[in-house]
Amino acid sequence: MNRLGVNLAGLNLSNPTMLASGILGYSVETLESIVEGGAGAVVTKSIGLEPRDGYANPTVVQVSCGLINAIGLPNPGIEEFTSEIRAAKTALNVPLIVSVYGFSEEEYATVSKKAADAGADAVELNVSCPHVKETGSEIGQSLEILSKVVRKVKEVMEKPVFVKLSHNVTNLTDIAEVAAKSGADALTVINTVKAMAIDAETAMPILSNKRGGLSGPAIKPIAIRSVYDIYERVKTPIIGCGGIANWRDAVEFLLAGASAIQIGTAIALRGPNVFSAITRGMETYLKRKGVKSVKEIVGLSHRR
Amino acid sequence: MNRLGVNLAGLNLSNPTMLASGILGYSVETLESIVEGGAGAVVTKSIGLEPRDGYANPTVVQVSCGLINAIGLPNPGIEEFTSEIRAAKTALNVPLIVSVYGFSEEEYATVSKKAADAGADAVELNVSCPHVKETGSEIGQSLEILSKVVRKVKEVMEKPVFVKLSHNVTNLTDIAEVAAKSGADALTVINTVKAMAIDAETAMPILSNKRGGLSGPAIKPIAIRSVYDIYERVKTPIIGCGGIANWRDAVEFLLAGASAIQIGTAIALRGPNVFSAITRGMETYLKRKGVKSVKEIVGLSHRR
Amino acid sequence: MSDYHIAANKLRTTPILTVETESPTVKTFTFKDKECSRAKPGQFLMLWIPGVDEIPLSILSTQEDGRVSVAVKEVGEATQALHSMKAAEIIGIRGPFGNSFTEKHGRILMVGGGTGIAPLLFLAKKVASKTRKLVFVIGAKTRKELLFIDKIEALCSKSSVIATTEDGSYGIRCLATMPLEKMLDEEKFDMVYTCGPEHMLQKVFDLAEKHRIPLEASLERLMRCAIGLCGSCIIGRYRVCRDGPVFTANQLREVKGEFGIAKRDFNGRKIPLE
Amino acid sequence: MSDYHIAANKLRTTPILTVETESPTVKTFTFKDKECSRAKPGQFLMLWIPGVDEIPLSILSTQEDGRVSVAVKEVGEATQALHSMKAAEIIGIRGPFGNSFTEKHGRILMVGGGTGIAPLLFLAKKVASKTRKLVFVIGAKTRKELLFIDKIEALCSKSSVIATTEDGSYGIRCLATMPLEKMLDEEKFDMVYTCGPEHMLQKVFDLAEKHRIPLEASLERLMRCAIGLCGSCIIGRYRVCRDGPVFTANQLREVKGEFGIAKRDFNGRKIPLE
Ligand SMILES: Cc1cc2nc3c(=O)[nH]c(=O)nc-3n(C[C@H](O)[C@H](O)[C@H](O)COP(=O)(O)OP(=O)(O)OC[C@H]3O[C@@H](n4cnc5c(N)ncnc54)[C@H](O)[C@@H]3O)c2cc1C
Ligand SMILES: Cc1cc2nc3c(=O)[nH]c(=O)nc-3n(C[C@H](O)[C@H](O)[C@H](O)COP(=O)(O)OP(=O)(O)OC[C@H]3O[C@@H](n4cnc5c(N)ncnc54)[C@H](O)[C@@H]3O)c2cc1C
Ligand SMILES: Cc1cc2nc3c(=O)[nH]c(=O)nc-3n(C[C@H](O)[C@H](O)[C@H](O)COP(=O)(O)O)c2cc1C
Ligand SMILES: Cc1cc2nc3c(=O)[nH]c(=O)nc-3n(C[C@H](O)[C@H](O)[C@H](O)COP(=O)(O)O)c2cc1C
Ligand code: FES
Ligand code: FES
Repeated sequence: MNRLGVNLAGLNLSNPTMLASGILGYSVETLESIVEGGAGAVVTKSIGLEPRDGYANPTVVQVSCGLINAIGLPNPGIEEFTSEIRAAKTALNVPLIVSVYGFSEEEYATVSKKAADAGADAVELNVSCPHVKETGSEIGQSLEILSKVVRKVKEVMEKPVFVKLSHNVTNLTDIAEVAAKSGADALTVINTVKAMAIDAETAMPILSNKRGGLSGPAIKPIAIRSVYDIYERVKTPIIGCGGIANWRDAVEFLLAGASAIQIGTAIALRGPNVFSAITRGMETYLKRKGVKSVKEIVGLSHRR
Repeated sequence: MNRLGVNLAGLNLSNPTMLASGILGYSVETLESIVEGGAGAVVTKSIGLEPRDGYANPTVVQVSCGLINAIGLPNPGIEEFTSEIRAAKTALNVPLIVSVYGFSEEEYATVSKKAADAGADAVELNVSCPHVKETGSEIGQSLEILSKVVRKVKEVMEKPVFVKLSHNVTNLTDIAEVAAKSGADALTVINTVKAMAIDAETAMPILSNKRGGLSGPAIKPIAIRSVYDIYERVKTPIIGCGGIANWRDAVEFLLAGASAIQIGTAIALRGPNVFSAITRGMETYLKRKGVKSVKEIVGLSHRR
Repeated sequence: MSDYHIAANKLRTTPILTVETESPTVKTFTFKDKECSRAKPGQFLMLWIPGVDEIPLSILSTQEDGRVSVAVKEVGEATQALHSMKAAEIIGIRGPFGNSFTEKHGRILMVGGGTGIAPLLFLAKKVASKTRKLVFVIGAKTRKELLFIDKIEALCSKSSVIATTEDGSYGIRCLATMPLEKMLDEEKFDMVYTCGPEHMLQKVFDLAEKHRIPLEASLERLMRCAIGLCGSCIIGRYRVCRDGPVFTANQLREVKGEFGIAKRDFNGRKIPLE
Repeated sequence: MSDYHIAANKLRTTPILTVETESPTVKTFTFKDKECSRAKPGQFLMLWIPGVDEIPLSILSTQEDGRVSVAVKEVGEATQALHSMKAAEIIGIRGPFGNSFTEKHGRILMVGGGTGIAPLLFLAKKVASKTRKLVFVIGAKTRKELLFIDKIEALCSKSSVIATTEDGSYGIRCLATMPLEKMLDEEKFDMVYTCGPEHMLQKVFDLAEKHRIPLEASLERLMRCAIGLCGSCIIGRYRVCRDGPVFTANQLREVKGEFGIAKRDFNGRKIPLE
């Protein structure tokens, strides 16, 4: 019996840990090393319609308890990436989720369909990119645009569609509800948090893009709250993400309402084996508590 | 010549460090100890129309690089507090700002007026409380309600009105602009960030209120980004707040666009003398850089 | 790494190891906690009763293996909930917090009332073998509530332990402060340590002042953050959680408008001590 | 305190102390940085040229007083901007990053090309006095670009330094790999260390394979995070910034489809090495 197995929107994961998007997710070989490290599923780097070079360096800067990145979604574009998806599908024995971004509903739909056709088991929509570049506001911030994007993608493909939400909104739970009603099969919560670093000596923003997104332990309490709030509002499975570094963090996200969790920044120090370390810790915890399946603890902190 | 003096919306501060609201801000004596510690101005605990007991313990929980609190705005109510304001006005030789919260425009106006009449040099509107308790959404999240509140307060008093903004919104810069247009004399940026902590062993939220606000170093990059963004949008002076623990942090906020800064959580470890330590560090920095007045570095990181 | 070490006071959860009944209203709870096992006499911890409350408790004793004990009197909802808990049930701990008693080795007088005896017993254990003299005055309402009398008698020579009860069911029938008046007229002391109800502390303080004996008293106030931020626990300019809970006679003189007279309510208002 | 020590690699800013011209295209920059002054040969740092770029550079030397030097060749925008900087101007540093060369003490052969000589010189300084034999082959396009030749000659006996230039303006007129073929037929070595253009590395690798000599080669790839997260620097399953930049012959065999053949472009696409 596998205490840790979960069924996530139809995908079977041998354990609830997943690689977060943007972390080593370019190539089959690195995805393989993550799977060997123990991940129950992997999400690729976000892929768009056209190739993108991303921003100039510095693209990553370390701060207390986390890091800020503004890599700028570098990716080879979906045409080039389909061969990587095909190869990954053959090489990996865990679900492969392709992260997709776009600047319009059509782009999301086109890229998602190509990813699915190439073998992706699901897509994760990264809706944190500006829909009108001039205003800089994001697709995931507008209930209407988000709804259109999700519906459009659902129209063109049968496989599960995950939607990755950003915390940088007034009404996170409304947004989660709209995503769910529009057909999202799971919600990934949360992406990085808007942040920035300035150097005192040079009086300059450090990142070439000036603004970036905060990840790592600093955002864990923010992510937990987001998962907790959304769990009270929607029935759609939640994938917790943000600052998870050890089994205890992972368990806290499950108790808050996540059915699975994603890990990004923690790989910087603990390497790909962070997945098996966390999985082992979770298993010991479940045994100690006499719990037969990890599913039983999902949302447990909401009981009264 | 005082390199560190600033004029903040008409108030003269001998240095740009201020006590953040909610930290030891109940009594004349503790405010005095903060002033002795070197603060250039002090903000009281948020005061409402009626006394409030706040939430049951646990009300504060430590996390990596910060803490989460849900104290629940305990305060003796403005009637009782006016005597404290009067006494503080006599005892303190720095500007005294009274933080005010309310559940309607009228409440904000009434409390603000009473505070000003009792001697407060300015009020700071804490607009992070629910305006309709059932929905739990906040005054500071709605452009219309925020505008009404600020206008109403400005109508009934002549002294400067600061508005303290929360980061938990989609359109922070829009909100800042509305506050400014409605007459805010300064913007305090930011309040705590929505967060939560769950204990894995008991599977329970730790805070009695379950949800709380994150403060401390974890939120510094978020606060810097907020100040930076708002500085590009409005001309109103900004008071930076969030995770400041040393002079370098303080300088970073000034470079981002803050005219003054507030300190809260850092007092937990460094005590009231954190103010003079930071002030000394800033002075050395300014000397080293050959800068005559701290005002010259406000917003300096925006130059191209 | 970080400018803050507050994370060192992160809440951790741990099972109760043993529960002992000390009196009809007091139980001693023992659990493992590395941080608190390094606490000094006078320091306190915050104990989380999951789903109920988090309350400040003085540390009663520590062991090298990491065990820590607190003595808890049942007075209201939280302490009642705690009293109903058994070994293996889980509690949360933050701390140790606050300052501690200075450890003097001359002629020492300790005056404890109620659960205020806990930190004094911890202190007595540390200093007993080194002091020139150690007199321990303890008081309670009634015999059954005289805490740790056997342990104290084992530490001090029996003649140096003076027990008082308000109903006369054990020792002298009087308040704990009564025997002090005569004692201080007759004997010389280098230091008075006291902990218990604030009215008692104030009485002891007055006597020590009169006889010009240095004093340290441990105070109680409403605690929320316990790390010196929220202002719930203030007395005068002091934060009881950080600058206290142990205060010297000098400090108490500074706050004489509040000491023994007033405390802060949940809403921060000054109210009379009950 | 925290699970992450990544903050140990926080960017810090520091003034340039000295700038020395090594060749028409290479300058050495020296600055103070405690962390990097503890680096091992083969490790690199990320150098921020404020407002311009952040680039990976091998550590050339370290001093006990915290001074660190890097040798930088002007090849594009960032290196040009850096070359125009003077002492007292401020740069940012993150690191040290990556693994390092193993320090063997037998019969050692080092083969360096261009600025790839920098980490080898650092290594040679560490091991020179302990090795049984140390032969250093260095190559450049022309005499003026032969870096650190005097320092290397001072470290090794002069006869053990073999310089090559493509135009024959100094030493032998050939590629650095040319003299190796004969040398490896005649002499025995326990280890080959190499750093430089990847085509050169591949040649050296092939020769070492043929003669069954263990090898370590330091690779270059596009770097962004430098902490093993972003995937910009991958070769096969390895992250050059974390698992490298130094790779053993065994590892290079695993990635022979890419080593000397392909790298990742800014957008993550595999493209031919120029
Ligand atoms: C530094 C310090 C050390 C203490 N050490 C001990 C000890 O060793 N043993 C012991 O039995 N008691 C001790 N107390 C007192 C103990 O904290 C209270 O008895 C307990 O909080 C009462 O909680 P309750 O819910 O049972 O009572 P209620 O009267 O229902 O209290 C409700 C709430 O009021 C607050 N409260 C009530 N009384 C006090 C008090 N005296 N001090 C602080 N907060 C209070 C608490 O926040 C509590 O949650 C100490 C208090 C302080 C400040
Ligand atoms: C581990 C490592 C160690 C290095 N050590 C040294 C050294 O000691 N001395 C030295 O002179 N050079 C070294 N390099 C190469 C150096 O980083 C590049 O020459 C430099 O980044 C070129 O920047 P540019 O803007 O001047 O050139 P451009 O060609 O304009 O480069 C534009 C961008 O491309 C990237 N880039 C270009 N070439 C390289 C490259 N070879 N490696 C990585 N990124 C590159 C950079 O991100 C740069 O910002 C090292 C590279 C790596 C990976
Ligand atoms: C270097 C880096 C690159 C990232 N790239 C992406 C991306 O391409 N798409 C995306 O949806 N999220 C991206 N993220 C966000 C992560 O997937 C994750 O949501 C976030 O980092 C929080 O998790 P963590 O604290 O475990 O890292 C990136 C994060 C980092 C640190
Ligand atoms: C214990 C505590 C109580 C607080 N109470 C208030 C309050 O009453 N009103 C308010 O506007 N902000 C309150 N805050 C928020 C602080 O004023 C400040 O905005 C926030 O903590 C970020 O700054 P810091 O990281 O320096 O603490 C409180 C913060 C803490 C930690
Ligand atoms: S309990 Fe918060 S300051 Fe003492
Ligand atoms: S540079 Fe990011 S993984 Fe190596």
